[in-house]
Amino acid sequence: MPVAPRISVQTQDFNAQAEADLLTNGRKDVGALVSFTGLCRDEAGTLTALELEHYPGMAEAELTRIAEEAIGRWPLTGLTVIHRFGKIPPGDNIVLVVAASSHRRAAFEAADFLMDYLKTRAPFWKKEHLVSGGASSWVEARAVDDEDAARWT
Amino acid sequence: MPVAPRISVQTQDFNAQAEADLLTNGRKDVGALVSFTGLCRDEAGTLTALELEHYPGMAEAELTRIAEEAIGRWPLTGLTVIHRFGKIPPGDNIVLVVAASSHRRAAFEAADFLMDYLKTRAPFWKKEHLVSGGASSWVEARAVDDEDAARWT
Amino acid sequence: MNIRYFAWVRERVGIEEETIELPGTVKTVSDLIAHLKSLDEYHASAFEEEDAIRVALDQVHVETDAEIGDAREAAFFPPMTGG
Amino acid sequence: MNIRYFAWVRERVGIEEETIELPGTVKTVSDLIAHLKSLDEYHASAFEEEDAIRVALDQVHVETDAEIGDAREAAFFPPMTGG
Repeated sequence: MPVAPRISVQTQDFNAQAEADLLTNGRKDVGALVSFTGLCRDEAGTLTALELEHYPGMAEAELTRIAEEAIGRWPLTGLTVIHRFGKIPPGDNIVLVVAASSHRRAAFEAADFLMDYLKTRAPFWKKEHLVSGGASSWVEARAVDDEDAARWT
Repeated sequence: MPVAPRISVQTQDFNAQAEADLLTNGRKDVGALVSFTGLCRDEAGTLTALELEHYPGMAEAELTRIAEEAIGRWPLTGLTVIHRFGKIPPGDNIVLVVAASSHRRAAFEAADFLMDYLKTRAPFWKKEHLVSGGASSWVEARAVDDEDAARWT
Repeated sequence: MNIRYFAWVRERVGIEEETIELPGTVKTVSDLIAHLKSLDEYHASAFEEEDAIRVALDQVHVETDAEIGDAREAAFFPPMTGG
Repeated sequence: MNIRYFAWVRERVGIEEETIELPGTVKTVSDLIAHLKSLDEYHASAFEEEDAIRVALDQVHVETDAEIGDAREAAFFPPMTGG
């Protein structure tokens, strides 16, 4: 039976260790666990926060579709995707993907695939709020994200 | 200045979250963190433990060389490698790699590379101890690990 | 039909959500976009760069040549930038 | 020279570590392996499948045609199975 992914779209922060433990505790069939954490970055020191807007309902539905696609492609023992929304200050967590499998290559590829598809298909949009108080602006989609996603087709 | 990797070869368990926090706390330049945990697997229920033998001194030196190779190849903001030795029961952690970067592709590739090279180059050997009490035996190296490592040359 | 807007599409239209009676001539997403553009200058401005806009019908991504069929909700938004 | 053995190589030789005077004819790792095989049946058994054995000089991987030079420690072991 294929595993059921755990999907959450939430404002509060997540705990990557607790999520990993949910996929491994009490089991002996997990040989590899790959965890990806995406954080709010601000090297230039110009941001007060990124504001994440999402499409409630579709965000969960699309993340579930992407997760199920990954489960169909790789022999996973567990898969968790958490995406935050709302205002997120620099240094804070935005997204978490945890993929567990008997085998390391499956766990790596599933997590990598999931992030590529999430970037281009999950209905979230980032707006930058500036320290300067200037007009906040929407982050533009990058062509490289489409290229990354195209690696899996 | 290139980052200095954190390398540890130890008997005690590690905490993946604490290691990730060391690479992200108080920083705003980390956009992506990829963590790989390798666990002792025993789907058939035949093992009491894996015993990890290592070459003290060379294990640390070789992990450092592999980590520095990764730091030379990808723009990382931090890199941690922890490998345990001694008897490890099924379900417990064996190895941890955490790669942090501004960019997700660098973090994924560095962690993936590091595990491939670690598998084929770091001086650790696994011996299986059996529930049956039968003769314990050394795990054989797998050709697929050499193929995985060859992807990076 | 329920219409939702997100990110800068929402800001240009000036509303998050509206309910619209579709003329019988609106069969595809393209037809719907043409109809919305005709409503007022805000809609027209939001859909000015039509290629930059993505569409979902009942929360599933579709192309602009998709038939609207029995869909109850259409959503318009820029390319996604989550993750 | 200090010689170390690991995993099943160690078990076959029967010791973890030994110090050996190298004859002047031993220049390369291959020469060293030939010399070790000549010591007794345990060494001979350990190096029976020579292709299955990996070597490090002063804790750095080398091939069997490597010159021993000033190396102070040689180690012999099977292919690694960590991770």
